[in-house]
Amino acid sequence: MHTVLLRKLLEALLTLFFATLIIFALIRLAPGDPVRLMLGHPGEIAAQGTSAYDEKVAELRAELGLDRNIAVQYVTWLGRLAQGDLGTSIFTGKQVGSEIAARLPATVTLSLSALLVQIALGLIFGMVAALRSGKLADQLIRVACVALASTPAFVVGLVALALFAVKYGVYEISSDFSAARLWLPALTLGVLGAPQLVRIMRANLLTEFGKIYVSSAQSRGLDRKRVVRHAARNALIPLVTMVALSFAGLIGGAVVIESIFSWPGIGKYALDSILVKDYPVIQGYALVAVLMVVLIHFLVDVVYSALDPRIHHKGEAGREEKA
Amino acid sequence: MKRRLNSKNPASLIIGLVVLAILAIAILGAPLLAPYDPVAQNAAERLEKPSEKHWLGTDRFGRDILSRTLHGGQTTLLSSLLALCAALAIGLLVGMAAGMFHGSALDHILMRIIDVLLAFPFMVFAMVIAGLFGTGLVHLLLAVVSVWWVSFARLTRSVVLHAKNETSYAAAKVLGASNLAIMRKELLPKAISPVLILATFELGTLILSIAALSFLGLGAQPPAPEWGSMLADGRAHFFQAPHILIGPAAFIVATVLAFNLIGEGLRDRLDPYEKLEL
Amino acid sequence: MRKLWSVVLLGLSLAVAGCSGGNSNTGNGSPASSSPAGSATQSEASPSPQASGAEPQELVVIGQEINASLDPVKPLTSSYLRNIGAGEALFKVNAGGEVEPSLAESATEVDPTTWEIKLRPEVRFWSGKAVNADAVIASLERSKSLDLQAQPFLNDLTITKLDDYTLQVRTNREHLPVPLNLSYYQTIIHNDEASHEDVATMDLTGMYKVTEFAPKQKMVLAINEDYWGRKPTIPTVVFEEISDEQTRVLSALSGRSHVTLNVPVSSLTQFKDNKEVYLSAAPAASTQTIYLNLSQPQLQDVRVRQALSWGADRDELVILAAEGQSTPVTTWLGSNPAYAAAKNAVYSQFDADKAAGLLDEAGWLKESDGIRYKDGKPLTVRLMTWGGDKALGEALQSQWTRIGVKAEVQHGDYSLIETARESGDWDASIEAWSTFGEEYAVLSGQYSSDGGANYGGYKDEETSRLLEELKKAGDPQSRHDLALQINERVAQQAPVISLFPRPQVTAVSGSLQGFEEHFRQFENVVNANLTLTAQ
Amino acid sequence: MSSDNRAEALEVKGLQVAYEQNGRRTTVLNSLDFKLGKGEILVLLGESGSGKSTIAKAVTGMLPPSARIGGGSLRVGAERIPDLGKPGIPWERIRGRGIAMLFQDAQSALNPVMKIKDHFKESLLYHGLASAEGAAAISVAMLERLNFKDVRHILECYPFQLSGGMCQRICLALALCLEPAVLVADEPTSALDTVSQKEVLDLLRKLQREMGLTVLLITHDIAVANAVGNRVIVLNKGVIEEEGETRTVLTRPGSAYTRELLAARNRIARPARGLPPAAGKPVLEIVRLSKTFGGKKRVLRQVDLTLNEREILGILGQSGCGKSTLAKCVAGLERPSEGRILLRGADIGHLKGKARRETSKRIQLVFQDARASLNPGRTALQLVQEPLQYLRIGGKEEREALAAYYLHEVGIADEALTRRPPQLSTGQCQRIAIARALVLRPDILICDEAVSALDMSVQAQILELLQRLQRQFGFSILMISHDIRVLRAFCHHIAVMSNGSFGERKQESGRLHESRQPHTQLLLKCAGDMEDGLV
Repeated sequence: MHTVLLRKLLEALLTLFFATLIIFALIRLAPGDPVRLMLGHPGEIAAQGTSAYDEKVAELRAELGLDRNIAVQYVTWLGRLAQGDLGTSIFTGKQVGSEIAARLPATVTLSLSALLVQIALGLIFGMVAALRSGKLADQLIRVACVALASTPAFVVGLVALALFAVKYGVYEISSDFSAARLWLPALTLGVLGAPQLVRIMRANLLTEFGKIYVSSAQSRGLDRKRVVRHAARNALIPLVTMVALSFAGLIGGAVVIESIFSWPGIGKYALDSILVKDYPVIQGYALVAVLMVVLIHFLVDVVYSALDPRIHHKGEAGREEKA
Repeated sequence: MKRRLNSKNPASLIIGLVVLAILAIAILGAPLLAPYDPVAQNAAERLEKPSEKHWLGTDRFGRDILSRTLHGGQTTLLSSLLALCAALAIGLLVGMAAGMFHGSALDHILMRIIDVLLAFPFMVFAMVIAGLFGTGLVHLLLAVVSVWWVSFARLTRSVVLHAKNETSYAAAKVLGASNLAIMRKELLPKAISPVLILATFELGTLILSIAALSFLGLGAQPPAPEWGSMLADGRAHFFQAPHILIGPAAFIVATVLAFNLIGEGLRDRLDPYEKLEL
Repeated sequence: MRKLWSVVLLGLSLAVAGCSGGNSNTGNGSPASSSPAGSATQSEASPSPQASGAEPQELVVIGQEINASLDPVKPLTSSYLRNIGAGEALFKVNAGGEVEPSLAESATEVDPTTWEIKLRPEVRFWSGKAVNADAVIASLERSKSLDLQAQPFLNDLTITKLDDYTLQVRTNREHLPVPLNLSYYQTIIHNDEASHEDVATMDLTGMYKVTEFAPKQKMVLAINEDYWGRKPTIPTVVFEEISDEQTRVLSALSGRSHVTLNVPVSSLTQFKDNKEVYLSAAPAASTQTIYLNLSQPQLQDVRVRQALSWGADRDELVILAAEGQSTPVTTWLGSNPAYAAAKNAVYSQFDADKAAGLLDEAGWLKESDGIRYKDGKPLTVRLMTWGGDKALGEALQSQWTRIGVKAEVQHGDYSLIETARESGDWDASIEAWSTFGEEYAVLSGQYSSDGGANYGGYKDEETSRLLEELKKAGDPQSRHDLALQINERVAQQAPVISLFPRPQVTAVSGSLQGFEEHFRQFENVVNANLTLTAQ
Repeated sequence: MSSDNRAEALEVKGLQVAYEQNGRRTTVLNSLDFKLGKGEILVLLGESGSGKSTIAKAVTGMLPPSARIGGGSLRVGAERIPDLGKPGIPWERIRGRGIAMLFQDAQSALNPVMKIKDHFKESLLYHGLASAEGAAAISVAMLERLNFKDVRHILECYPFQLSGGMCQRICLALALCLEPAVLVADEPTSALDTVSQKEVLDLLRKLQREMGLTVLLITHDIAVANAVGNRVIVLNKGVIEEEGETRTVLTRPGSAYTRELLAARNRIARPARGLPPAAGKPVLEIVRLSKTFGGKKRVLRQVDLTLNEREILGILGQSGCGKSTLAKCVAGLERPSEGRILLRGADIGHLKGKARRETSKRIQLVFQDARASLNPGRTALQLVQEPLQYLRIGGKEEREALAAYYLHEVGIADEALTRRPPQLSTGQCQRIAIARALVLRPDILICDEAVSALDMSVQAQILELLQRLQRQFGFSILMISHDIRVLRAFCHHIAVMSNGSFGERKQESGRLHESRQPHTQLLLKCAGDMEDGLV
């Protein structure tokens, strides 16, 4: 078993290396120079004569090491990364590591709770759609899923806010990260992400219904609920990968919901830093995002083999087939 | 409990095609059907609710939303379908290659690239492409395609891994088929249908991502009507004039529903043996 | 199976309610309320979440952005510290536009190039350290060296200590308004020995001390007990960043925030029937201006530039792009209250025929497709916009197209505009600079040949000569006339086209008394006589 | 279930079933009546398409949604269902305690993610036949009764860890725990190899003796009917051809159809000899061939084998003994871990790419599931041309001519040339597969269980076809099968394989009984017992 773990670790490192290399080069290709953007912010009065301005820019660029060629910058960044230092933000001057650490819990809690909502909705409506497949309930759920999947996130978010914060006043609009403020963004994000899981759950269930062990369970005189449970257990397994994918998507994609509910997560922080080309922060964020995905893939393997004995016994080959 | 085998229900395919036909007629016939010029501004009739004169109301510049939705359809659907097909093609190719040479170095590298792209903040990609190549819809589609093929590749790879265990694959190999021939004749037909179904769902998300990126300057430049940017612009007046969104949103839902119904109907039609439903 | 169905119904109703809640009554002309569609958010006396029985102890201020650091020399940080009452400068500008002493006691102009400023002996930093001449000089020196944006105000001054509580300021220009220069937020007085990185170690003089800070998220302040001036009554202030426009509006409507800055003009109707919140809409002293690139061939002919200005229907632009929350301005200084007279000088009102005439005169003849050509090439203007100016760009594009210009809008991120300026590959872009301040500094920054905001490369002897004269001008009256002349000259040469002052709307809760409207919104939001009554 | 003193355990009257596939309705059963006495094993004997499994599904309410029940009444024990066509039949009450069911593919009849013990616990607890602890005891007792050795270990296993035979016996135990009045078994042993098949059938007879078990057994295999049936019903296209005591029906058949069935079977019994093998000239030599999967599972252990020109060599072994892996290695589908495969002296074991594809001209393989090896979307003519296209042999017309010729040789009628697999019978599919394999004029044709999925009559036709083609084209055949009868009747020599190796050298098929290998003797004994009583 440990050789598999070792290989997985190596793969993870390779992915991380790929990611940091691409992001490092890519953001420098993007237009706009962070220092000029920071200094040149249209303030009160345009300074007359730009000589002082250019000196300051050059001075700051040297200070931040942005004037050295990319390769050197990359190596120094990697070197510092090895000691766990993600560098300091050009804009706030704060340690990127601590900034991300301060904001990551908010995004993870939001994504996790949204994921729970997604799974709950996915299972319930997926089950109903499969059991009533072809009937009215199935078509209704299909139309609702398609409608939800084609509705912009900000529509659902703003309507939820208008309803619960203004009309009924049960939700407080602020920028705190607190349990009292978690339920609405989590519910919104969950409802937005649910259609994907409903569709998969329905398809998997219908496939399992066609299998012989379901008829065999039926032939043992078991009632409908137990027979469905037999099929559901098998239908859940491929769902795990889907759930992992949507969780990875949440980490990146929750930006819109985070900004609407002013949820102090990493999504909003990343979006701001991307707009002002705060290189260290973008690099730190991308690193963490990729790390999360790699972690999730690892968890999927663990959960997979726990859920499906065939993989546990057949090892890697089994999982590949089930992917 | 009735066990629903993969029996054919033509209903979903027919309904899907009918809805798509109506949409196509409405959109392609936009120059004739649209009551007003989609671009002409009219300050007097700003933000009017849906009425006799303007069935879907008017936007902040007093432009008729129904006309803009019809004309916008051409740009949105054409471009997003184009982007989707490009992503589909790349996804299929990469997926098949990765699946075909499963376990080889190529497979590992492709999977690592897929992992990286999955985790990648799409925003950065879009920004870079806007910066390097400039704003506009074509460049947005470039950004979309460069990231969107990943989900298709993943799905194709898993279909190929399944297909490799089947007799038809072994038969082709024994009969002396080259890898390329096997891909074309055995793997592609099996992968097409599940990927097509996934594509129908991705269409909705794709159009919405055009809306999400318009503040970066990607997507159709004003005044061209386009569903995505109409949604984004409608956001500012969301509470004052929600009707701005209803036009484009309804058309997007109808389009995605149509493609989804067709996808489901096709799957039953195309692969009677198809067990893998996604 | 019954149980399953009940769960399903709950789920479905939740999703449906979620989707339709906001626009439930989009039916045309709902009888009950006369207000337009968005009345779903018409809130009766909605209970504000912390309707605590006792006198509410917390003033909540919501901004589009708050500072990213605590160090006053970091960009924009000092403006937020100033408006929330944490930081103070030697002088301040009151709502009427006059300069008043703040930390300083008084300022007298001894001779055309020297001023004496008397300090208040009783003023202490939060740490208790005395705010004497040495401390003030050290603070201003630190700002000058580290904060690029403080330099326009401090470069012309050399400050020396006469005695512990009097400063002598020598200016390299005659009759420089030293108090005005020392009223800007960039000249905020801070203890230069303290480290301004952390809440505990930062050291300012304001009526509120910072107790909690999360960069670009939230700042909490408490009353500074030994404040030198009149102490405020509200014990704590919470200053939060909510970057999403609609969410800010909803936070005001929900009654949670007492002061909500940067309310978007497109959401004003939502406040119409709301009795608890009133709006203070004072156009800012900064003009939405189109900067033209004079090195582009088609824009070198002044008649073309003037035609573009005549062809812009500013009244329609105010309605379409600012929801009517501003008034047209045809010259740049027009948005400054002190120069309101120049509001519609030169281009008195929208005149499409005059524009057409000018273009014909300049050789750009209209062809069948409605676009003007000159020796084969169409008259194209690519207008680059960013942030919230997309609608303004779209309206202009439509208006200019009507007079035969092939106008395109390229909306994108600010960095795209910067890169285009560096490469010179741009025609026009929209920005808004402040028109308030010392005339020479403001006008030279815009129109002198090496002005920081002179993007289009405008060089005009007449304007430069007038600027030199303004530099040496002594009394305020001659400065005022010279400024007007420059303003008119520039409007006439049209290197830029001024449109209207940027709208600026603040939502203030009815439960807050003592809020002072100020033409510089981010100036002093918090003042000593603010009081909160229970909801 | 109160036992009923009357003789019948199950009675079906007037059963009428049809299937509806996109518009077309095909009737399968037309007013069928039969009775099943208590403690009796009744065999429903018929070829595929005779409607025998439709009966099994009809009496357990497991017909697919496309089935339409025209009518028919069912009485089992005390339950009486007047009309099977009407909805709302309480199947949950009938299934399990009334009628239990065994399926053909036992391994996939058990939930892959559930342990064996949980299967027992669930059924017993649900039907209230035992408490949680009691369930464990009952399952142990039942498994021991069904000849399981270390029952504790079996209960902890998952289905995929057990062989087909074991799974079928577990399903039987599961069914018997519920003390059903009737056990309906649909082709319970056709997926098993001879040893496991015999074991299951012996068990059924033992349970009939000891517990008075009543069984309705559906099969296409005359030997199975002979081995276990008290009474036999011969079914052909939904109509009962003959019914009676097993011995009389199978030895002195009344109806012509039964006689035809028996004749077809006997044709296989008589060894029809092909060309005498050219002694001493080997075409294929396998030298010390081994194969391990995933580093742990050793499937082939140092296998040695030679195949001569024009020789038909049979490889006999139980499922899982490695015979298919050997076939795959020779055909190039798997790469051997060690050892060499010599084709006329040249090693083809480790060829890659182009070279490996060239060997396709020399070695061809025909699969067990013929239909699955053919692309459903192509016509017979197109299918046979596939290998020619893959290897770019000849032009378009030449390929078509070749294809038509070989299709004709394998006995496909002209009008079937343009039909696609879904419109062809399994037998026809196998003929096309053989034509496709021969079109390249291979030296060796490998048949991997090529006939075991076919009906008895079709089996005989295909084997005779292969013999004729072998005589006509002179290629060698490597025939892989678990069915000793087929190999003995068809091959010159037989090599017996068990867990990855051949016990001894290949032997004359006629003198197999002289083998000293215990495994071979066991196989012979099982096959022999199934035969006694038959002519």
